[in-house]
Amino acid sequence: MADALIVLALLAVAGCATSAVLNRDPTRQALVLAVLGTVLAVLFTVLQAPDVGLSQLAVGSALTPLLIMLTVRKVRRRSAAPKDGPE
Amino acid sequence: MSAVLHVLPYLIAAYVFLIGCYGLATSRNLIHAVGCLAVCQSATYVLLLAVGYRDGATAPVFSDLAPGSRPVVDPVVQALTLTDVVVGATVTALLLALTVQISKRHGTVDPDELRELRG
Amino acid sequence: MSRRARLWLVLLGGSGLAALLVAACLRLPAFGGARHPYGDRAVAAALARRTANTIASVNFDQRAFDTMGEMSILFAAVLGCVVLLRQARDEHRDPPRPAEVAAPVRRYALSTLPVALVTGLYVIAHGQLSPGGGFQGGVVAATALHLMYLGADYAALERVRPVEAYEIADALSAAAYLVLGFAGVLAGTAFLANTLLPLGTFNTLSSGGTVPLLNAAIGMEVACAVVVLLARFLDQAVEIVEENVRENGKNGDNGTNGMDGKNGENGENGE
Amino acid sequence: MHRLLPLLPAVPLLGAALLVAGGRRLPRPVAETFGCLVAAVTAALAGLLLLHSTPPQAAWVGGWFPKGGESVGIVLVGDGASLGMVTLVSLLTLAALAYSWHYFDEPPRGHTGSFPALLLLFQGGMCGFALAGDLFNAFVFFELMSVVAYALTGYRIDEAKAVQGALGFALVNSLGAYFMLMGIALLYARTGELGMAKIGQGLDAAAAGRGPDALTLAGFVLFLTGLLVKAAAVPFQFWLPDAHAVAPTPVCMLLSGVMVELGVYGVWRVYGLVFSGPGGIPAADATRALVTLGVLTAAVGAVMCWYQRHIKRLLAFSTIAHTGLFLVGVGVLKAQADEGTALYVLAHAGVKAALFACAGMLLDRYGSVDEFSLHGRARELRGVGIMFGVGALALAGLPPFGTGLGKAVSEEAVGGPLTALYIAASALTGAAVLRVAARVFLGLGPRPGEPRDEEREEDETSGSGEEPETRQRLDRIPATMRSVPAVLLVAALAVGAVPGFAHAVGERVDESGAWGVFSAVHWTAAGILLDLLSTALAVAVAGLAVARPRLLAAPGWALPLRRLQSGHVGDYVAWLLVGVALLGALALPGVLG
Repeated sequence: MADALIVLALLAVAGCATSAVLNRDPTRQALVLAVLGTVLAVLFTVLQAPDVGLSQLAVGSALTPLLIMLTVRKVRRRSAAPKDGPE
Repeated sequence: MSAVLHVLPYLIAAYVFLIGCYGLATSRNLIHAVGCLAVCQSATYVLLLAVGYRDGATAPVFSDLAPGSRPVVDPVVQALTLTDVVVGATVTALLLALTVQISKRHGTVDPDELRELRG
Repeated sequence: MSRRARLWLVLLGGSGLAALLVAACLRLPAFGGARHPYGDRAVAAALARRTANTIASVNFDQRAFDTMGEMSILFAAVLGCVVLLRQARDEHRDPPRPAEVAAPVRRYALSTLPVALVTGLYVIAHGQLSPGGGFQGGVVAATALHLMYLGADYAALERVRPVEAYEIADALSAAAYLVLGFAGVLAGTAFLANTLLPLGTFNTLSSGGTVPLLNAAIGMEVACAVVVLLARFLDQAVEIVEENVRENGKNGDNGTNGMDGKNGENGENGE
Repeated sequence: MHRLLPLLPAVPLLGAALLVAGGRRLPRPVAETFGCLVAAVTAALAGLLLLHSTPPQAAWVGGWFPKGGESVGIVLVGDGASLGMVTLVSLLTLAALAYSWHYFDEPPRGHTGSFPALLLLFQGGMCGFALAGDLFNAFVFFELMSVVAYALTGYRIDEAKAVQGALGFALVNSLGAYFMLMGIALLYARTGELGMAKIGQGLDAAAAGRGPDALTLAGFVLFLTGLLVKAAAVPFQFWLPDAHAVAPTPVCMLLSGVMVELGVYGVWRVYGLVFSGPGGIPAADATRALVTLGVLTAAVGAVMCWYQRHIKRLLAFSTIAHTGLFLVGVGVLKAQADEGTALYVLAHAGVKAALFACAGMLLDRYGSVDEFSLHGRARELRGVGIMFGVGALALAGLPPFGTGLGKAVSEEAVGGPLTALYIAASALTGAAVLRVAARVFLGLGPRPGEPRDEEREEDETSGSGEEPETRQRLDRIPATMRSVPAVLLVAALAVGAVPGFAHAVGERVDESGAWGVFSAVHWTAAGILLDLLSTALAVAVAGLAVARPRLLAAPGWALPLRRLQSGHVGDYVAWLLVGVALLGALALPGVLG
């Protein structure tokens, strides 16, 4: 039973990682990364590492995607205005 | 099943690392590249924790477990991974801060369009 | 280099790396093996020091020096972000207009905030006993504070969050961790030695000697660090405007700005 | 005494924390004085411990002394080599702080202490890495110094080049660090230990006479990848010129002077403690891998150095060339080569930092570091010109500079065709710097024209039109800025010229290393002749280039090499992957055999 859970969680991690790399749009990637963070947290809990799971949940599925979203917003807000930067 | 399970976690870690490297090398957007780096790093978490796992063991927390009553998984790799998670988040933050400045100074976050530092 | 050439290089190098990694994986001890010499010693050492959560003992006692480095990384990254995201010469601040928040969202956010905050503090305080500790609790507490942005608006957040104070608290808690280390040297034992305080009773809040103190220092450091980090990024995303961008995009950009900002923010915090 | 070892990283870290806590209220001179003071105290402590480092000491942090040979704590290695590196790091940090005295543009508002605080954090990270005797602890401090270095490189956020160079640096080095961590995980899986010496024993026990297997090889390759990225070995080197050309000058002094060399030091330390046993990587394979990469690095670095016109970038490539030489010296696994390399590293740090300091003065005086547009303009800066020229000659190996002694000892140790590599690389980099000195400070030769047709403008980073790092262009150079390079050059001279110093260094390095004792470090007639040969070559080549620019102008065959340096981070990552595969292939025969 535990083995089956581990295998399942591992495959989900691999799938999410692939999707995170292949989603070239940063906003969508941030969402996929949040999912990846959650799946990783589940995997860690299954692997008997609740401490790591908890911090992965806080960092990987909340903080990192949030920072990415904020960056995307800043970058988008810039490029929405007409460019006259050094091109 | 069990023969596969003996190496599967390691192979998954290796796969995640490789796919992250692929994404990083072929990225068209620096923010996406930073995300790919985070993927690479999650491979290190998986590998470390897989190395420390022990069949039939429980978490090494003795608040509701009599010491010695059950085997526990390796606490050292967990501590290492914990450090690694925090390090990863800070590196991501710093990289994103640099990306913000690049978008201001170059007007783009596409690495193909950055035309400096050649030769 | 052309994109095609780069892809070939990636395939070449990647296949070499893949071969190396797979060969190594096949030689690794089988997953779930029973041989963990360092891990077994660490468990014994944690019990001897009356720390119920072995991971806390490894992080704040046996390998507390690693944690010192890790804390310094966090501290350095925050300082780095403060420096990198400072207001440049050609930028100015443009306070966002107050925005309307839907009542359910406001109620949800403002009622969750104290709960999340207390959860964070609880997780920090019980670090040496149960899963959790300074890192996890610190991040939770800091993120909780930002529910304020969701529930009220940016100006309200700025009021409860004087970034300057958090920066100083960040530095002071980092200093506190180091000073606890120095105390060991001054007491004649060793740097970061856990011999200053009585070890206490197993499985109580005050057990584990200096572990709870170091844990608390880290908790405070992480919480402040994350607050400052988020503040700097929010600052960039909401407030700081470049001169040329503002002039060129003045017409009608303010309205969309406020709107898309709020929507984007709701979407992010929701998941 | 050994109890004080952990203080070496802790003191600067505490200094940085206090500086940030109190920095916003402090006037700038106080913050800067405090920074200098902390760096100086650390240097003094390191020097004191260095004097007591025979026999080598180990410190167990937290008092977790081993019981029955096993400990749960972290060990720090306090031997001549590690403490020597710590002393060098601390002194150079002090020099960088002194150089930046009242130098930058206004610091970020309300953050007076942040630049000195970052430098102190950088110092703490480097000290911790040098002392680490535990693989994961080495990784933590490796990350610390990397993270600070990224922030420092991008410090001038108004500069397009600076932020781009910093991001490339950060992405490539972070990836390298994760390779390192994967290697640590594999080695931990095999041995169940983290202490370097314990892992070495574990590998030997696991191999049990059968020699290494694929797992050991992968651990070796992955861990070394991280270090070699930091050491900027070919093909991991692309980030370095981008970062070093754009970082603030005091930061360049530290990056080129010690941080890159710490990568080589890490290779030396880890091979000696972890992989040199019967269960590790056989000596022949390690030598093949390290020397091959070293030769490539020295050659690429020297050639690219010659074709630069951006002065800081030129110096950065010369650092790559010299790192290649250090890698060769470490790679031959001989006590004598170690001693030579140690002396070379010490003196090179002084010389390179002095040269960067001079380039920084040009930048602040003229707002340019372009060799072409500065032609003859710096005649008035006679003192700086003399220092730049002397530094160039020292780089080429002029006796009795320490660079010359280190080069001579290494040449004798490596022998054969590698001697020619040492002469060629040092002569070519010295010549490039001399050429700059002749054109910029003396105005010799015709004014160089714009590049020829087949060379497009965009293939080049020119270095004109840069922002000075000071508030306004300097009319006169402050005394602190002038005196730092002078002191550094004198120190580099002292490494080679003070009788007994080289011998003492050699003894300490032998004690720390794994290759026995060789105690005859001194000037030999052959060494002096070879040094004079490389210096003469440098003068001749530089003279030719200045007098007849057409003769030595960039030939077509160098263009593809220069195009590889594309400024594109995806390319750099691709090359990193190729480098890992290359490293694995080079070390493979020992595992198969």
